[in-house]
Amino acid sequence: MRALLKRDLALAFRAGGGFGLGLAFFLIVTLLVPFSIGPEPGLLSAIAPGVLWLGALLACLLSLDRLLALDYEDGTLDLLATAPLPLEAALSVKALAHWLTTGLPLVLAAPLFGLLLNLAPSGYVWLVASLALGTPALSVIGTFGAALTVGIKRGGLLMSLLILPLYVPTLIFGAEAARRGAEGLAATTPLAMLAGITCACVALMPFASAAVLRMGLR
Amino acid sequence: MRALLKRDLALAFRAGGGFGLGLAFFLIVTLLVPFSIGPEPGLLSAIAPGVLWLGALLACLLSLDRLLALDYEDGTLDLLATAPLPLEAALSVKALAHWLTTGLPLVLAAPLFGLLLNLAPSGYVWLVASLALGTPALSVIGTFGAALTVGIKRGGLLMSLLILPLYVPTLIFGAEAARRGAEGLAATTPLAMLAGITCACVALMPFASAAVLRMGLR
Amino acid sequence: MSLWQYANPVKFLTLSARLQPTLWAAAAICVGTALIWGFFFTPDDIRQGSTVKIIYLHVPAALMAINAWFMMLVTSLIWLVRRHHVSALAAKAAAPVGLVMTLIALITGALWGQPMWGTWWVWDPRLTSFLILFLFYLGYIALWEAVEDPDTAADLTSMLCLVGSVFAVLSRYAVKFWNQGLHQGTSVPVVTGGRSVADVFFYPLVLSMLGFGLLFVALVLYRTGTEIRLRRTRALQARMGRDL
Amino acid sequence: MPDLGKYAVEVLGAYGATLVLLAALVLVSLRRGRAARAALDAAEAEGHRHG
Amino acid sequence: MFEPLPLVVSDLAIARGGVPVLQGLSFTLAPGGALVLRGANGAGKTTLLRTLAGLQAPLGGRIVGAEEQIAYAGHADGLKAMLSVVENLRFWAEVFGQGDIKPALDAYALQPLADRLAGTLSAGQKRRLGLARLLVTGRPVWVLDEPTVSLDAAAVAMFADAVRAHLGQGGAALIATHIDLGLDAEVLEVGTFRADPVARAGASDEAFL
Amino acid sequence: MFEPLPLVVSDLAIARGGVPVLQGLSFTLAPGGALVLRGANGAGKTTLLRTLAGLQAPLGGRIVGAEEQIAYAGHADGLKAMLSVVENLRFWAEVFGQGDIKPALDAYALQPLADRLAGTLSAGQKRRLGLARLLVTGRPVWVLDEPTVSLDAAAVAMFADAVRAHLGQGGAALIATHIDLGLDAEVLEVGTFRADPVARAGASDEAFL
Ligand code: HEM
Ligand SMILES: Nc1ncnc2c1ncn2[C@@H]1O[C@H](COP(=O)(O)OP(=O)(O)OP(=O)(O)O)[C@@H](O)[C@H]1O
Ligand SMILES: Nc1ncnc2c1ncn2[C@@H]1O[C@H](COP(=O)(O)OP(=O)(O)OP(=O)(O)O)[C@@H](O)[C@H]1O
Ligand SMILES: [Mg+2]
Ligand SMILES: [Mg+2]
Repeated sequence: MRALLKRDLALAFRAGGGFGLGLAFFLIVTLLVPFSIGPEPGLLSAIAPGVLWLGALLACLLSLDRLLALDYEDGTLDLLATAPLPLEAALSVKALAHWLTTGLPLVLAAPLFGLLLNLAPSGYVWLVASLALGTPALSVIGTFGAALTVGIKRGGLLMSLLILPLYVPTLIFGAEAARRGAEGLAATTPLAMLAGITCACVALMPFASAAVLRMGLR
Repeated sequence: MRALLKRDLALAFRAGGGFGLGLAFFLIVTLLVPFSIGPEPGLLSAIAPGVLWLGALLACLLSLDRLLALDYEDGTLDLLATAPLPLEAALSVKALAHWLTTGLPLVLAAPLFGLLLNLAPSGYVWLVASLALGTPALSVIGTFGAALTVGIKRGGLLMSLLILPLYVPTLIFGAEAARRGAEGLAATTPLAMLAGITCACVALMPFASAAVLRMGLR
Repeated sequence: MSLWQYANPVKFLTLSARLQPTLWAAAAICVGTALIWGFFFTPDDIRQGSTVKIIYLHVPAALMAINAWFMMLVTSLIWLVRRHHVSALAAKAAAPVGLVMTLIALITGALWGQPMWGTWWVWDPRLTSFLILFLFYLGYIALWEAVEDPDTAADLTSMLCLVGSVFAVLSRYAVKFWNQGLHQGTSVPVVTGGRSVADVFFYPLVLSMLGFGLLFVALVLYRTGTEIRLRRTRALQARMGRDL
Repeated sequence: MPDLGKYAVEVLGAYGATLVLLAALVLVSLRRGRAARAALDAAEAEGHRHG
Repeated sequence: MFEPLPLVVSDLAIARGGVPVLQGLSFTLAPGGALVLRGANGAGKTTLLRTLAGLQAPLGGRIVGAEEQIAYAGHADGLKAMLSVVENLRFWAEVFGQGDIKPALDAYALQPLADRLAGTLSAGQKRRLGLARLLVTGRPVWVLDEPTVSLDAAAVAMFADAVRAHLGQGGAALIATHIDLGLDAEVLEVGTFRADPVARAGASDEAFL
Repeated sequence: MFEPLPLVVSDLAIARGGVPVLQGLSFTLAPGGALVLRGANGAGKTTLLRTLAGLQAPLGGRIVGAEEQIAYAGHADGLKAMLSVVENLRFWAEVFGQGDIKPALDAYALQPLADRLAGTLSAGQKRRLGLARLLVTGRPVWVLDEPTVSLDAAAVAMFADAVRAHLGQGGAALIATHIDLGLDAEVLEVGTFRADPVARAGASDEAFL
C-alpha cells in the first residue's frame, strides 16, 4: 500500500502528472468568473464562497478523469487486481493520493483565491474548514465514479454525469457552511453534516468502488 | 473528409461517445451554481448570463480532452498523418465534428438553462446569438490545445491550463454581449467583436494546430 | 409454485403476453376517463382558477417518477442477489419510462408555477430534488448504453442505482436544509387518509393516478419483453456467427 | 370546451406536452418492440436453416 | 523454492462477451511443469488465462490452487511511461512484498536501461521489462499471454532461460504462444475444447435460449 | 498495377529522443521488391520506419520516392473499438479514396467478423483487421512494423500471400520483423548501421558539444 501511494504521488509530480494542475484549474475558474459575470465587488463577494466551492469541485472532478483510466489502459489494473493487495485498500490509497495531490493544495490555496473574489474577512476560516472537511469526500466519491466508468472509452464526461448528483449533498453543506461563515451566521450545523458525510463516505465507498471495479474488469 | 466527419459523428453517437454529455455537463454546472451560491432569484438572475457562458466554455473544454487523445492512443493519428488528406483539413473537420456534437446542442439548449437561472426575458435572444457566434471559436481554439498536448499522458488538465487563457477574449466578448442584452443595453459591439474573433480563428487556427500536431507526433 | 419461476424469460413472456391486453385497455380507459373528467367536467378552483386542472397530470406523473426509481432499486437488488436476468432487464426497461414521467412532472410543474408563483422555476427543495432525480435517470440510462457486455452493464447500473438511492435520500435532506421552499405540502397522505383537496378534484385525481400506474406497469412489461427478445436475438446470432 | 380563463395557455400547454410525451414514449416503445420481434424471428428462422 | 499445490482445472467452461468459448477443459499443472497453450486466433487463449488469473468468472467447472498463486502477464505490460525502469520494477516488487529487483534486471539485461523512462523504451525493451516483473512477484504459477511478442531471438532465449530457472525452483508456467519457445513443455491445443455452439453450457445468454 | 518510383534512401541518419540511432543507411527498394529489416530490440527499426513514413524528420541523408507512396502500419492498429470491422475498414478506404473493401475482407478471412465491433476482437483478429487496412490504401509501398505480432500460423500465411500479391502487382514492401515470414526477400541488418556513439552526427544536442 505504501508502494502504491508512493508511486501515485511520484507519477503526479512527474511531467504531465496531475499535481498543480487541479490548482491551476481552480485558479483559472476563479479568474474567469469576474470576466464572465462582470467586476462589481459587491456581487463578487456575495458569490465568492459558492464560486470557490464550485471551483474546487470542478477541479477535483476534472482530475478524477484519469485516476483509474490510465491504469486500466496500460494493464496495471489487471495486474493490481491479481496482486496480494485487496482492491478496497488499493482504491482507498488511490483516493488518498488523489486528495493529497488535488484536494489538499486546494484547501491550502483557497484563502488566496478568496482574496481575488473579495471574500468577506469572516469567511476565510469557514471556507478553509469546510474545504478541508469536504474535499476528502469528493475524492472518495469520485473514485467510485471512476471505477464505474473504467473501460469505457471517452468515459470522462459520462463519469462527470454520474458523479455530479452524488456530489450534491457535499456541495450543499460545504458551500452553505462557507456562505454562512462569510455572512457571520452560525455555520456549525452544516459543518457537522459535512463531517458526517465525509466519514461515512471514507468508510463505506471503497467497498462499493472495489465491487464495481471487479465487475468492470471482467 | 466526409468520411472523417461521418466517422467522428458516428463515434460520438455510439455508446460511450461524447454526444449529449457536453450538454449534460452544462446542465450540471448550471444546476450546481444555485447549490453553491444559494437560491435567491435576484442574485441568480444577475449572474445568469455569465454563468451560462462559463458553463458552455467548461463543457466545451471537458469534451475537448479526448478529441485527439483517443486517436493518438490507438494509432489513428499516425495513420491519418500519412494519409492523402492534409492535416489542416483533417483538424478542421474534427473541430467541426466537435462543434456539431457539443457547441450546437449547447446553443440550442441555452434558453432552457436560462430558465433555471432566472435569466431576464430580454436576455434570451442575445444569449443564443452570442453562443452561436462564439462556440465555433471555442472548438477551433480547443483543437489547437488538444494538438499541443497530444501524446502527453494525463494531458487533459494541462490542456485546460493552456487553452483557458486563449479562451479569455471569446469569453469576455461573449459574456458581455449576453449580459448587456439581459440588461437591455446595446450589445452589438461585443457581438461584432465576437464574430470577428470566430472568423479569424476558424480561418487561421487549423494551420497552427496542424503545425503543432506534426511536431507532437514526432 | 415459487414466484421466482417468472424470472425465467419464457415464463415471463407468456405471462406478460396474457396480462398485457387487459393492462393496456385498463390504462387507456383510466387515463382517458380521468383526463376528460378532469379537463372538461371539474370546476375551477377559487384561488388557482383553471390551472388546478394541471393537477391530474402533475401529481400522477410525479408519483410514478418516484415509484419507477423505487421499482428499479428493488429489481436491481434482486439482480445483484439472485441474478435473475429478467429483473435486470426490467430495471433497464423502466428507466426511460421514469425519465419521461420526471420530465412530465417538471414541465407541468413549470407551467403551473408561472401563473401561481410568477416564475417558471424556483429553487424549491421538491423541485430541486426532482431535477436531481432527472439527472440520476439520465446517468443510469447513459451507463446502460455505454457498457458493452450486458451482464456487466446490469451489474454496474445496479450498483449505481443502489448508491444513487442513498445519495438521493441524502440530497433530499441537504436540499431541505438549504432552502425551505414554496411548494405544496402533501395533500393526499395515504397513511392518515386525511386530505386537503375537495372531492370534486379528488376523485378524478385518484383515477388518474391509477391510470398512470397501470400505464407504467403495461409499458414496463412491454419494454421488458423487448429487452428479452433483443438478448435472445443476440444470443442466437452469437451462436451462429462464432464460426472462427 | 371549458372556459380556461386567462390560464388557457398554461393548462393547454401542460395537457399538450404531457400527451405528446406519453404518446412519444408509447410509440418509441412499440417501434422498438416490433423491430426486436422482427429481428428475433429472422434470427430464429436462420437458426433453423443452419440446424 | 516454492511449495505450491498443483493447479488443477476440471471441466472448465468459459465465455467472453456472454458467448461460450471453451468447455470441458481439464488439466493439472504440477510444480516444475510447463504447459504451452496453442490455438488459432480467437480460439480463447486469452479468455482462459484471464479466467485462471481470477479476472473473470468461469461459467462452470472448478479451478483449484489458483488463489494468490498466480502471476499474470497479459497483452499489456502495466508499465508507467513516466517512471524509470527501476521505479516500475520496484513498485511491483513492493506490491508483491518482495525485496530485491537486481536478479530481475539481470535476467533480462535491463541494467543498461535502468534509469531510462519506460516510455522511451522500444517495443521489445518494454516487453522485457514486463517479463522481468514476473521475477519480482514471488508467485509460483506464471500465466503468460503471448510473452514473446516483439522480442528478438536473444531476448526469447533470455525468456526461455528465465522460465527454465523458474521451473527448476518448483514453479510452474502456463504459456499461450504462437511460436516455438524451445521449452520442454506439454502442449494443450485449446481448439479441441471449443464450446459446442448448440449445446451451450451456461453462458449468460443461455437463459434466453 | 502501380507505377511507383523506386524508394531510394541514401546515407540516412536518424535519431530518437535526441539520441542518434542509425547512420549511413542506404538502400533502394524497387517496384516488386521486398526488404526485410532485422535487428535486435532497440536497434532502431521502428524509428527508421517512422522516418520513412514521414512521421519524423531524418537527421541527415535523403529519402526519395516516399511522399504519398507509403502505407504505414505500426505497433498500434488505429482501430476504433466502438466501430464494427466493416466501418473501420470503410473509413480508411474513404480516407484513401478507394472504393471496395471486399477484397481486403476476403484476404484476411474477416467476412465472418464483419459486423462485430472491433473492440470485441481477439488480439490476432485485431491485427488481421489492421493488416487488411493496407489493402484499402491503394498505396504502392508498404512499410510494416512487426506485422505478424500475435498472428497464428494460418494468419501469417494469409499475410505472406497478401504481400506476394502486392509485390506481383508492382508494389513494394519494407518489413521489420523478428520471425521468418517465408517471403523471398532481401534482408537488411540494421544493426550494422548503428550510429557511432562518439562521432554522433547532428543530433539535436550536437549544437552543445
Ligand atoms: C417544476 C416544478 C414542479 C415540480 C418539479 C414539482 C414536483 C412535484 C412532486 C415531486 C410532487 C409529488 C409529491 C408527492 O406526491 O408527495 C408534486 C405534487 C404536487 N405539486 Fe408540484 N412540482 C412543481 C411545481 C408545482 C406548482 C407550480 C404547483 C402549484 C402551485 C404544484 C402543485 C402541486 C400539488 C398540488 C401537488 C400535490 C401534492 C400532493 O397532493 O401530494 N407543483 N409536485
Ligand atoms: N463481446 C464479444 N462478443 C462476441 N465474441 C467475443 C466478444 N469478445 C470476444 N469475443 C470472441 O471470443 C473469442 C476468444 O477471444 P480470445 O481473446 O480469448 O482469443 P485468443 O485465443 O486469445 O486469440 P488471439 O490469439 O488472437 O489473442 C474470439 O473469437 C473473440 O472474437
Ligand atoms: N527518448 C529517448 N531517449 C533515449 N533513447 C531512446 C528514446 N526513445 C527511444 N530510444 C531508444 O532508441 C532506440 C531505437 O528504438 P526503436 O523503437 O526504433 O527500436 P526497434 O528496433 O523498433 O526495437 P524493437 O524491436 O524492440 O521494437 C532504442 O534503443 C530505444 O531505447
Ligand atoms: Mg489473445
Ligand atoms: Mg519497434
